[in-house]
Amino acid sequence: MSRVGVFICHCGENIAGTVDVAAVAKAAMDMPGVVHAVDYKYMCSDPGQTMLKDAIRDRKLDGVVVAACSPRMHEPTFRRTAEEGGINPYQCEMANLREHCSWVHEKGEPTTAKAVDLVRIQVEKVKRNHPLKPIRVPITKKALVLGGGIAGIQAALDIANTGSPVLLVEKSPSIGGHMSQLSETFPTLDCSQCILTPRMVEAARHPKITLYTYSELEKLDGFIGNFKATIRRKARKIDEKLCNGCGVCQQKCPVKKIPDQFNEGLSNRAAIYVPFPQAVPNKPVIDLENCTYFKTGKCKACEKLCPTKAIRFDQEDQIEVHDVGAVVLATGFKTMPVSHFSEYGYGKYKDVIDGMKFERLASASGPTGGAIKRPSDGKTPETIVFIACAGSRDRLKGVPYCSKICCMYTAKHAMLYQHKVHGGKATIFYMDIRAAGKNYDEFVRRAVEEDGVKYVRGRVSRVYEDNGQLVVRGVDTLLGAEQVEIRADMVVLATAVQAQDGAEELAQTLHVSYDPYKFFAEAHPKLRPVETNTAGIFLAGTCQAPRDIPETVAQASGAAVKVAGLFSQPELTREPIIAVVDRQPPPVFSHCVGCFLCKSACPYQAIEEESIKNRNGDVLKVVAKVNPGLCQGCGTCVSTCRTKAIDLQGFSNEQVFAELMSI
Amino acid sequence: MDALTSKAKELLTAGTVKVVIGYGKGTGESRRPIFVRAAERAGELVVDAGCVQNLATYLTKAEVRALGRMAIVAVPSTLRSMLQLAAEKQLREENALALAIIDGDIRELATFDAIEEAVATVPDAIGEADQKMIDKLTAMSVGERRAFWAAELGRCVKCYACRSSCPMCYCERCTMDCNRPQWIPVASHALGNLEYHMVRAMHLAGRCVQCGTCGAACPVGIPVHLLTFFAEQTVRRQFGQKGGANAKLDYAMSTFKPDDKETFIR
Amino acid sequence: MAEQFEPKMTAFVCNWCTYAGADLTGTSRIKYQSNVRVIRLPCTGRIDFMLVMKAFSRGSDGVIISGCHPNDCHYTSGNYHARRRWMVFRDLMDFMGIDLRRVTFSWVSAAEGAKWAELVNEATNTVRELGPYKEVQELTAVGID
Amino acid sequence: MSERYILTEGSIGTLLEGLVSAGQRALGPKEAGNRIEIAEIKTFADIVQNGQSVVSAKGVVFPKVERLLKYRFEGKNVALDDVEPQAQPTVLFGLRPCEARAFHALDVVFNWDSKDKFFNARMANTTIVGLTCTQADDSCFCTSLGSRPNDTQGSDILLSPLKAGGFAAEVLTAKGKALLALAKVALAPVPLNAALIPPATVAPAFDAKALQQKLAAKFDSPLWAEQSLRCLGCGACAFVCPTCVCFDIQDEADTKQGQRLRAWDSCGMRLFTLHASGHNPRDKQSQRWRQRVFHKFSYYPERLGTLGCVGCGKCSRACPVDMNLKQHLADAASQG
Repeated sequence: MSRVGVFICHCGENIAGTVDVAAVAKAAMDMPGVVHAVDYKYMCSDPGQTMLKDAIRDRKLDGVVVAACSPRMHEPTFRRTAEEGGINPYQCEMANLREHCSWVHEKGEPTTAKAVDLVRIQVEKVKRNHPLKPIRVPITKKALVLGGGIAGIQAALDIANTGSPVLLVEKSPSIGGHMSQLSETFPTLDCSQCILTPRMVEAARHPKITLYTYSELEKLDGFIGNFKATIRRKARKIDEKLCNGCGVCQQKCPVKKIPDQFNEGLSNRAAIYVPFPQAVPNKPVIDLENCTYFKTGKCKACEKLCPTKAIRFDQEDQIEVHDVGAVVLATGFKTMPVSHFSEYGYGKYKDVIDGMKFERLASASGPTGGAIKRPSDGKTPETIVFIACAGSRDRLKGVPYCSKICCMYTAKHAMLYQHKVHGGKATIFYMDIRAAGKNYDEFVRRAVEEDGVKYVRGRVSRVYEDNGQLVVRGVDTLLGAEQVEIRADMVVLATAVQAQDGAEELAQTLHVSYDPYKFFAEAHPKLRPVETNTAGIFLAGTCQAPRDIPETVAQASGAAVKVAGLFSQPELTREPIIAVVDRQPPPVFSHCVGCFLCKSACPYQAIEEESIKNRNGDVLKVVAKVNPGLCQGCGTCVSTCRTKAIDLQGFSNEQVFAELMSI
Repeated sequence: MDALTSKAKELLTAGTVKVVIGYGKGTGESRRPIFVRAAERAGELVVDAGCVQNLATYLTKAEVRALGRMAIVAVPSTLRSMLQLAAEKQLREENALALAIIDGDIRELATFDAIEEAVATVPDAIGEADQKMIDKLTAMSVGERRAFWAAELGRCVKCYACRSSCPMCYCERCTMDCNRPQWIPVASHALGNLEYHMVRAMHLAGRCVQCGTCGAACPVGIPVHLLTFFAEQTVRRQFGQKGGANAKLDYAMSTFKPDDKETFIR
Repeated sequence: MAEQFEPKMTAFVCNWCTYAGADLTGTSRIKYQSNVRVIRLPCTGRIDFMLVMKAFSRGSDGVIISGCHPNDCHYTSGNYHARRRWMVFRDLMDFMGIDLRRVTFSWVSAAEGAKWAELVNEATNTVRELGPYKEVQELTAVGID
Repeated sequence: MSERYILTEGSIGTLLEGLVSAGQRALGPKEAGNRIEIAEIKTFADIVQNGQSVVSAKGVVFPKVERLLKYRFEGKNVALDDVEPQAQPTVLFGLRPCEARAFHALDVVFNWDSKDKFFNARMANTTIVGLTCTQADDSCFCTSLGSRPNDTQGSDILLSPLKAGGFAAEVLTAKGKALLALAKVALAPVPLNAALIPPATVAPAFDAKALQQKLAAKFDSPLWAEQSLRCLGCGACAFVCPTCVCFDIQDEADTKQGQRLRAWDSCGMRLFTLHASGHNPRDKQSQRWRQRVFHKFSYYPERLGTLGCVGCGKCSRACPVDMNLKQHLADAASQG
C-alpha cells in the first residue's frame, strides 16, 4: 500500500478564495493510500517546500501530490523539492487547482468538489508512478544563429566569445539587416553604420564564427543538444575565394536599371551587385532574374572583365548538413506593405513614402548623400508631414498591437529633417507618444522644444493632391476635434512592424509556436522571454515582437547566455518521459509482436529493430526498441500498439487508466 | 488426378515445401483445413465451392511453422492476407508459397511480387449481402444501430473464435489479454462485448483483407465481420489506403497526410 | 422542481496546446462551467481511442478531446495521427450506436484560452440537454441482471 | 415403473400457461434465424423437436457471467454488498436427453469440495422436461457414452412422441409430478399398446470405457498434435458445451465501487494456463487439446465417477475448423 502525501496550496487568495482548501485536505485524507494531507498558504515558498520535505521524511511518503497551480508552472519546482525530500522526483504529481479550477469557476460547493476530484485523479496516478532516471545525452557544442541583423550578429559574437563555434546564417547576400539601412539612431543620433559596421566586420573575422550569407535553413531535425541543420547555400555564381571585391563587374554590367532594395528603390543597381558598399562579405552576387546571360544565354561581360576570373555561371546551390546543439532565431521583421494605405495615397503619389525610405534619404551613405530630397522631383521639401501609427494599433485595417519604435523614429525623422532643412516645417500626426526608455522622452521633448517639430494629436483621414501639392487632412483632437489640413511637400508614414515573410513556415520547420501575428512565441511572457517552448531554440530581436536596437541587443545577449549555459554542461539530462517497449523473461522476451506499425507512427524515427538471440546467436524474435536519445515522448506509438507492448513513462497506460477510474 | 493434387505431390516430392495447407473433406458435406505432409496423401486435397475459409491464419501458427516451408491453397483473400502479413513482417517469401485458386485453375505464386500482381487483377469488393446489410445499418438512426448491436452482441460468449480465425489477429498478446491495466472487461457482459468488438474493428481498420472468416467462425452467428468491413471501408474511403494490397507497409493508421479532410474537429 | 442534471465531462488534452490554452483561460480569469475533469497527456497522439469508450463506461456523460492545431504539434505530427484515428473511430462509434453528440473534438492552441472556455461550455450544455448517458454507463450490468 | 401420461399439444399449451402463471418461465430449443437457441417457450409451436441448439442450456444454472458480490469504497474502508443468486424458477422444456444428463456433470463439480450457493440455488429452481430425439446427425455420439436418444437420466419428465400424435410424458421425479400438476387438466395414462415414434438411431462409434483405458497409455501419443494441428485455440467448443465448467473470477472496479464476476473460461485458450512469469505449462495447442480430451474422458471418470461429456456434439458443430470430437475420439479408441 502506498503512502501518499497531499499538499494543498492556498496560493494566497488565488485558490483559497474560491476553493474550500480545508475541505479538500479533509477529503484527501479519506482517499485510499493517502496518509498525509495538509493545506498551506504558499507551497512554493521556502517554508512550504521545507514542509513538503519534512513530511516526506517524517511520514515516510512514497508519493506526493501538490495541489496548486499548473504543472506547467511549478512541476519542476516541486519535483526538485521531492527529490531533496528523499524520493524520486517523478513520484511527485501536481493537481491544477488554480488555472483549471479556482480561477475559472465561481466560489462554491461544485468548485470545491471539482478540486477534490482533481486531487483524487492525481493521487490515483501517483500511486502508479515509478521512479524514473533522467536521460543523459551528449551536446554538440556549436550554435546555429539564423539571421544576420544586429540581433544575430550580437548573439553570434557573444556565443563565439565564450569559446563555442557559431554558424551564422543570413539569407541575403550581406549581414547587417535593417540596422545597416538606418541613418542615425535614437536617442543619441549617432550614425547607425558607424556603430554597426565594426560589429559586422568583427563577426566576419571572428575565428569561432562561420559566416554563411545568401543561405537559408531548409530543415531542422533532432532535438536540443543534437540538432541536424540542413542549409542551402544559394549560388552567388562567383568564386568567393577568388573574388577580391574590386567591383569592376558591377560597373561593367550592362543591366543597370534594377531598383536597389537596400536603398528602398530610391536608386538602381546592376544585375551583379554588392548590396551596399560596407557589405560583409564584400562579394557580389548575380541576380538571376535580371542577368542578361541567364535570361538570353548571351553577355558574360562580367566573366570577361573579372580580373580574378571569379565568375562561375555554372555554380549550383549547395546543401550542407551541420550538427548543432542550439539554435538562435534572429530573423527580424518587415514593415507593413504600404499598398495598405491607399487613403494616404501611397504608390499614387511619389512623395508619400514610408519610414525606411526616409532613413535612406537621411543616410549619409544613401542615394542623396543624406540630403532630404523628395523622390518626385528631387526638390527639398519645405513642409513635411509624418503620420505615426500607420497600421499599428489599428484593429480594423492594420494590426492591433503597438509597433513600439515608430514614436521614437518619427521624432528622430522630424528632428533630422529640421537639422538638414533649415526653416523647414515638420508636423507629426500621432495617437499617443510612447517614449518609455532611457533618455527617450527627453529626446521627444528636444524635437518639440529645440527643433520646433509640431505635434498634432489626431488621425489623418486622407492624403490627396491639390494642384501638384499634397494635402494632408486630419483632425486635431486637442483643439476640440477640429479638422486640420496641411499642404505638404512630402509625407512619411510610420508603417507598422510585422513578422518577417515566411515566419510561419519557419516556425513550423522548427516546431516552435508563434502568436496570431506570426511573431515567434516565447516560452513564458515574463520568466522565459528568450526561450521558445522547443528546448534548445532561442529568440533574439524583432522576430519575437517589435523592439528597438538597445532591447534587441540586450535580448540577443540574453539568448547567447542561454546557449552558453546549455553548452557549459558536460552532457544534457533530459526528462525520462519517453516510450519504452517492454522486455520480459524468456520465453516471452517481449510482448512486442514485431509488426513495426509503430515505426511509421513515430515522428522522430526513434523506433529501431532489435533481434533477440539465443546463446548460439540464432534470432528468436525481432522486436521494437525505442532509442531514448531520439524519443521525445509524444506517445503516438503507444496508442498504435495493439499488444500494448509500448508504454510511455510518466503517462503509462496504468496511470491514465487510474486517472480515468477515479473520475 | 486434379491439378492441385499433382502440384502438391510435385512440391512435396521435390521437397520445395514440407507441408501443403489446404482444404479436405470434413463432417458431412463440410470442408475442413488439412495439412498434407506426404506426397502420397496429396489426394486428400479438395477444391470446390466449399473452400472459402481463409487459411492464412495458419501461416503464423507456431505449430504449423515448425513443420517447415509451407504451400498454402489460397483463395483471393488468402493472397491479400499473405501480403499484409509480409508488410507487417510476419511472413517472408522463404516461409511460404501460394497455390492460388483463381477462377477455377491453380496458380503457383512463389514471390510477393507475383502475389501482388495476382491480387491486383482480382476484385476485392465484399459480398453483396454484406454490403446491403452495412448500407441498411448506416441508413438507420444511431439508436436503432445501438439496439441492433446490443441484440447481436448480446449473444457473444467471448469464445474469441472470430479473433482466433482471423489471419491478422496473430498477436501473441491481444489487447483483450492485457490486465495491467485491464483494457477490456473479460466478462462477456454487454460492455465487455461491445468494447471487445470495437477494439477488434479498430485494430483491423486499414489491415482487414475482408475475407469474412471472423463472421463465418462465430458459433452464435453474430455478423462481426460487418464491423471490420465497415472500419476498413471508412479507411479506404477517407485515405485511399487498404489492407492486403501490397507487401510493403502502407498502413493508413500509422501514416497521415497534412491535408486529411475531416468536418468534425472544432 | 427536480434538481437540474449536471453532466460529468471528461477531457483528454495535450500538454502543449490545449492544456496550456486552458491554463491561459485561468490566467485570463475567463469563467466556464465546472463539470469538466481534464486528463493531461503529452500529445493527442497519445490518446488511445479506447480511452473515449472507457470514459463513457466509467460514468462520463460527455467527452472532449483536444490538442494542437494542424502544423502546430509540439511533436510535429502527433495530432495528424490522432486526427486519422478519430476520423475512423468516430465513424465506427457511430456505426456501433454511440451518440456522437456526446463527443467533442477540437483544436485549442496555447493562445486560445477563450476558445477553451467556449468549447467546454458548449459541450457541457449539449450534454446537459441530452441527459445522463445511461445506455453505455449501465452496460456492465446488462447480461448479468 | 414410473407413471406415464399422454400430453397432447393442447395440454402442453395449458401446461406452459400454467407454469407461467405459477411464476415460472419456460425455456427450450427454439428457432432463431438459422440456428436453434435455448429461449423462452410460450406455445407448443415454439418448441423445436429435433436438432441441437448451438449453445447448451447450461447458462440457466451457470450463466456466462454471474455477479458474486459487489463492494463500495467508503473512504479507506471497503463495504461488501452480498449478492443473492438470481434463481428464477425455470422449466427447461423439450430439452434433448443428452443435455438433461449434462447437469449431473456440472453438479458433481459445483458440489465437489465446497458447495456452490449460486449453482445450487439455480439448480433447485430448475425443472427439466426432456424430449426424446427422433433424429440425430454426424456429430451425435450419446450411444458411444452408454446413453441413448431417449435416456431419462437428468430429466424430471421425459417426453417421447407418440405415433398417434402427442407425447408420452414419463414422470421421473417429484419435481416432475409437481410440474405436471400445473397442466390443470386430468391427464390420461399412456395405454400399454400405445406406439412411440422410434428414437433416433445413433451408431456407437467407440466404447467410452475402452477409450478411458486407452487414454491412460496415450498421454504422450503424437495423435493429439496430429488432431489439433488445425485447432485455432478458441473457446467455441467449451462455451457451447453443456458440461464445461471452467470459469474465471474477475473484479471490475473503479475508485468508488466494484463487482466480482464469474465468467466462462476455456482450457482451449492459451491464456488459461499462462503464468504471470510468462511460462505456460500448456504452451502448445496439442497440450490444450489433450487436456480437453483427458479431462472429460479420463480425469472425470477417475475422480468424479462420471464422464465430462454427454455426446451432444455441440462442440463439433460450433468449431470453426470442424474439430469433430466423435471422430477424433473414435480414432483415439481404435488406435493400438
